[in-house]
Amino acid sequence: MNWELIFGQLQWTSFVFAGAILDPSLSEFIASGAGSIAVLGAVAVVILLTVKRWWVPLWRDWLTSVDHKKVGIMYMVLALVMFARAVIEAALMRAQQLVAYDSAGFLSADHFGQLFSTHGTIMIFFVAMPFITGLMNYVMPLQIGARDVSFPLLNAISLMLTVAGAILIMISLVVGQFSTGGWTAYPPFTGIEFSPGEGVDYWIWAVSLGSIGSTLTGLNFAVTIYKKRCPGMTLFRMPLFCWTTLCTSILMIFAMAPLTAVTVMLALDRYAGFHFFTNGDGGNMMNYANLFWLFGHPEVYILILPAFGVWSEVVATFSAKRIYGYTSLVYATMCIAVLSFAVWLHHFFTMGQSANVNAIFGIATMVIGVPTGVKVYDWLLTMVGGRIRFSTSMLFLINFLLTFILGGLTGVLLANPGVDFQVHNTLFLVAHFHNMIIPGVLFGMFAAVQFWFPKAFGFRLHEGLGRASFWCFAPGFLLAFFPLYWLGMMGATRRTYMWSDPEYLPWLALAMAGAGLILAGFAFMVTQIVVSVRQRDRLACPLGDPWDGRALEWSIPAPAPEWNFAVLPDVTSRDAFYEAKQSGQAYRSPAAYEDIEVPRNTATAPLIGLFACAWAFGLVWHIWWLVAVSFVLMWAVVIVRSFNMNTVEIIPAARVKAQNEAFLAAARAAPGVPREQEMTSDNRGKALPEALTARAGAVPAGRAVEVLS
Amino acid sequence: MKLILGVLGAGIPGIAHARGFLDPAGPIASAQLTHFGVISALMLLVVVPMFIALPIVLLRYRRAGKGTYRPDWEFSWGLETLIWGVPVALIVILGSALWKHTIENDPYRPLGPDPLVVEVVALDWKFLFLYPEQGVATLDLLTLPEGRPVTLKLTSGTVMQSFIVPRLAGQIYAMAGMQTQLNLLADETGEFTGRNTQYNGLGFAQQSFVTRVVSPQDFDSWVASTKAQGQGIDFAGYQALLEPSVIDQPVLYGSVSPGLFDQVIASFAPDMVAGQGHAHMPAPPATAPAALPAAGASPTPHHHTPEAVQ
Amino acid sequence: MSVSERLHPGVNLGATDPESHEAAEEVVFGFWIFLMSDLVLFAVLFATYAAMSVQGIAGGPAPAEVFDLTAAFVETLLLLLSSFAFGFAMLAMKYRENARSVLAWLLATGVLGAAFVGMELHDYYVMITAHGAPPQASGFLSAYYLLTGTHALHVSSGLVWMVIMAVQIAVFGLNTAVKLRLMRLALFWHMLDVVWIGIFTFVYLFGVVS
Amino acid sequence: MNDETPAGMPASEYGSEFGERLSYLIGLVLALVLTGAAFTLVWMKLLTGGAALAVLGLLAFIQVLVHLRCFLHIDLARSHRDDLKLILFTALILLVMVSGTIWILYDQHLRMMP
Repeated sequence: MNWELIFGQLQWTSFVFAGAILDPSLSEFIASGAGSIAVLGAVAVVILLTVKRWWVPLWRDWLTSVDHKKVGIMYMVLALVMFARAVIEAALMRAQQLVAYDSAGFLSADHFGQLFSTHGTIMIFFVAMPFITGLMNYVMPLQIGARDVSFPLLNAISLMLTVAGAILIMISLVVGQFSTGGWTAYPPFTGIEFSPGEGVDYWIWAVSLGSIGSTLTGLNFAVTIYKKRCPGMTLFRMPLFCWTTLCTSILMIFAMAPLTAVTVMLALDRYAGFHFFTNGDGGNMMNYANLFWLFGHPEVYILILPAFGVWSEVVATFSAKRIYGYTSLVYATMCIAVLSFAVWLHHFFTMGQSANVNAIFGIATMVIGVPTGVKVYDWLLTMVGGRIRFSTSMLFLINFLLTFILGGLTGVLLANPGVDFQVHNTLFLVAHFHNMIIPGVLFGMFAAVQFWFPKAFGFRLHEGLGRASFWCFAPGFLLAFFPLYWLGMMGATRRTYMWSDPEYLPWLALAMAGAGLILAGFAFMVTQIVVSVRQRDRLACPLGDPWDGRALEWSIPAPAPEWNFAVLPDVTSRDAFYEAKQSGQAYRSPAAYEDIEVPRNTATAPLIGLFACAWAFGLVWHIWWLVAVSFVLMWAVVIVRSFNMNTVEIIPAARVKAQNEAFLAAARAAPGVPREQEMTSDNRGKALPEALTARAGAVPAGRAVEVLS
Repeated sequence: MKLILGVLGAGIPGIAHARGFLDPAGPIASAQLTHFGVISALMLLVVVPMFIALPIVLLRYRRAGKGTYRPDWEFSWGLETLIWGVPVALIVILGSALWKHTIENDPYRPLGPDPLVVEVVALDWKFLFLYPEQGVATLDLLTLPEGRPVTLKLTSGTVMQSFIVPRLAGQIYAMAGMQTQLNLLADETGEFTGRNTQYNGLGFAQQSFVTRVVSPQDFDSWVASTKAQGQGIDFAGYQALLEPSVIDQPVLYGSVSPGLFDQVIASFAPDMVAGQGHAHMPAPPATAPAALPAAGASPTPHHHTPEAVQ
Repeated sequence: MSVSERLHPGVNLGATDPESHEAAEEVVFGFWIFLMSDLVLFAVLFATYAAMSVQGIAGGPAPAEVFDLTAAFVETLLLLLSSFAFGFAMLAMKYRENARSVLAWLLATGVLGAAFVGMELHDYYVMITAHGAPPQASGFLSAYYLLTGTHALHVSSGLVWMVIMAVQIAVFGLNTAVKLRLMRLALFWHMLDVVWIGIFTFVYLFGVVS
Repeated sequence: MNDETPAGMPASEYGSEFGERLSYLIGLVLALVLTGAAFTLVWMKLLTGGAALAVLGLLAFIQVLVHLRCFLHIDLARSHRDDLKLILFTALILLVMVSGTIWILYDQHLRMMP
């Protein structure tokens, strides 16, 4: 048999462990260690699932599910797993830079190149994107009073394509190498001439799968928000998180296409000898930068807008007050979304185009600062006149306001071509975008997890451990990244695996300490989840409203039932649930129940994900039979599914009624919990609204029942 | 502003910022630093209020605080005008500063009559500097006369790179088959580090060079002494340099074949090498200059360790 | 809400089948968004082509040397007529629910579409063999093949989709699900014709004129 | 949100099979004329240079409108406004992306060709 026909370019030396045997070095051992962790982790999961007999429930209740809530949770799990890998990679790079003063350190240049490439790619495409997508999935339909997204199966397919991309990147730990071209993969360095291996191909296909998944997600969410709002929910009554979700979805629809185009072009250059970005023969790498950032800049706002939505919800809830300047925030969001398509050139001011081109894009970039600044001050003003409670989510918000505005300052600096000429490609730039993405997006997602976790699982997260993780994350971030600003100004270049300048050392040491703190924060976070699961009875809040929430998602039990709303709500104002609580309308029984149609579970999505992953793997290793077979199978699944006309099942009204009435009765009977007992085990999810307490003076717990029911 | 940053730097032990634009040695870098300072100072207008107001708000409106609880307060025209108006006004000011600075400091704009022209070819992992008027060339050494405008013309013999000498001017990309420009001027003598900042493979970390600014007389004598060296460079010699390598010591060439820079650019145009424009990479290292001791490492896959310099 | 109201842009069922019309609101709007995303993809390819057809010739053949305007004209007519035929398939579905008639018009659409793809492949063959202009020859040709190839790939997927729909009409008849899929295919097909207007103008005609 | 159809709206060309047929036929004839004009212009070399490009671009633009109106039934007056806005927003994005890309690449081309 012909080896290459079956295995393509795969060799036994392609496996990472071969490196450690053939060419033993610390760097190789670390690579093998990482590969082993991936393999052992996978084996451990398989064993766990087998021992606990979880295979069937996993398949039946989760992987084949098209319920937006489960899809959302799976996205979040994916994000957390990938975050663990990428944050460890970050710590490794920090350690390497610290010890590599005038020496090669413990990582080879090549290994370091793979680390910064995977770190960036994973953090953007397989941590931040799944995080925000998962959150939007879980929260948005609940907030607009919908039973699911518009296209539940498509939603599951988006998830599985993203998972396929993530798996492909995990495979690259064990089989072959990843690209060293960074997350932006600028050619001609990533062309076949200068990067002949499989690394760049891993990048291309992993990113492409993620990008297609995100396009479909954007489409799905936009239609959902346009078409699935409950009666009375006009656009301007939607919670701000839904507004930011809508804008993010629209950005996804339009911004992902250039990325797909650019990865396809790079692939054609590499696989078929085309000349889009090659040196010579009419290739033009400047167009790569142009097209990549046509996607890349909106991408920044795709990530940050949902976080802005989270901050808006958190600040209003924990200030127990209406959001300040709702309309202003909505228009600011729209401005940001539109402007984000008009600034992409600021990522390559140094390319050599005319000064007026640079200046126009520089000014456009600064203009985005206006709506962003407005938002930051809107959140500050929301707290004015409130009664602020310092929960973990709120601590993240306060930290966000202070650090994000500094990131904004450096962003405006970078918008100046003159300044950018000096600090482009230095650690200053690295510090800037981490400054926006960590306190903004990542901490926003952490705050969201603290905030909505009780809704998803029916119990709160342990508050003390949450604060502990915050007090590691926040200073950890400052220590890890503020020294980088200074290093960048001193001329320290990014993506550099060794130094020859002693002046950098103290700052790199600070940054290393910061990375250590961030790791500790992550450890606390994992511990928090584990401890909370164990103490779930003490932390339970089945009545669904632990934080005195404002939007519709808090009006239903926790965890949310399969059908979300027993009867679709009819809203008459913003902050619908808050208003209901004020007027005593909350927890009222509906007049009548109806049968509910829900989509059946289906193996379509996981199968498409599986074949997509196999297809991409075949492409990376030039295993053409696998490419052909998995491609055909992928579409066969779609076609077979299209002949299935029996895709929904009916939940009888009686069942819905029994469950919902039990919940409503329990909620009515329960005493409201005043806010000072919010973090105690008294909090079963029935809030005594702050505004009512304030109006009636201190209300004893017993009387609250009368006030409210 | 330079002063403020200088004081800040001096306050921290061990910081002499010997490199970086914090200590500019020419008008361009100096203007960039000033601009940096002006923008930062103006931005404090929106940053400082947050740092002052947030603690006050948190203190006043915490649950036990003195602030009046107004759960339904959500709008004020006065505040609205302020939070939209101030940023807009600020952006108008910042935007005009940006426009002026960007147009005036266009890297293509010559800084005076009769500039010294130096042609720069970015290679894997070194820079080739050609002095067409003087007829000399160097590898990883940029010698410049103090006080005379310099026009750098840049191209690449390999992947895209980004050229910077932070204490003199900002960076610009160098790309194969194309020519970018960077104008700068040094107004003090000394040795400044320059480097490539765009990742280009294994030797990237070590791809730096010395920029030596000397008095005009010293420059002339440097040219003369370089010319006296026997070794020259022509297109074949250039092709030998395409082999990726890091070099320890600068290399001097006493003569340059005329039009070498244009030949380098043209080598990526097919009219000249008929469709073979990019096929130079595996050129044999036959005539590598003697002072090229480094471990040439071709980026083969499945091979982790070819460190450039251990 | 009156059923004659148009619940979504584009091809509509209106009052002929109120139930399907209401069901169409969400899916057709979703498909419109997909089409818009697809248009952005084409826009990016057009922009790339616009730059490379001038800057990326690199000593290889120029646009005017390799394009066959007659072929482009015939292809334009084929695609236009197939788009028109699909329109009549939609009318047969909307007003008469006549599966036979729908199938006949779909067949006409499919044959015209297949002829279009066949002619394009023939164009490629001629360009590669007679003009020495494969996609590897220059940046311009890479961009040309990617742009027209992406369009041809879309048309081919449309043809496959059409076959599947023909089978579904035969199996299920014109039920709501089938109708909605046909409507989306119609949008897809008409939109590809719109993209082709861009291609024959900005690629072929512009290429020959300049 | 809902732009209700005005009551008593006259039966339009979309109300009957005959009307819609007419719409497709008109679209076909217009498209044929416009396509024919564009190709004739180039074949007969009626115009050259910038003028030719401008006229060709204009013809294409009109034909796109014809297709959108007659084949795709895009109707500014009677569609859901919000839906249509999202679709029209695409036009803005396309304009920004295409014109921006061409502008940037041409400027770079001019500045970087020695």
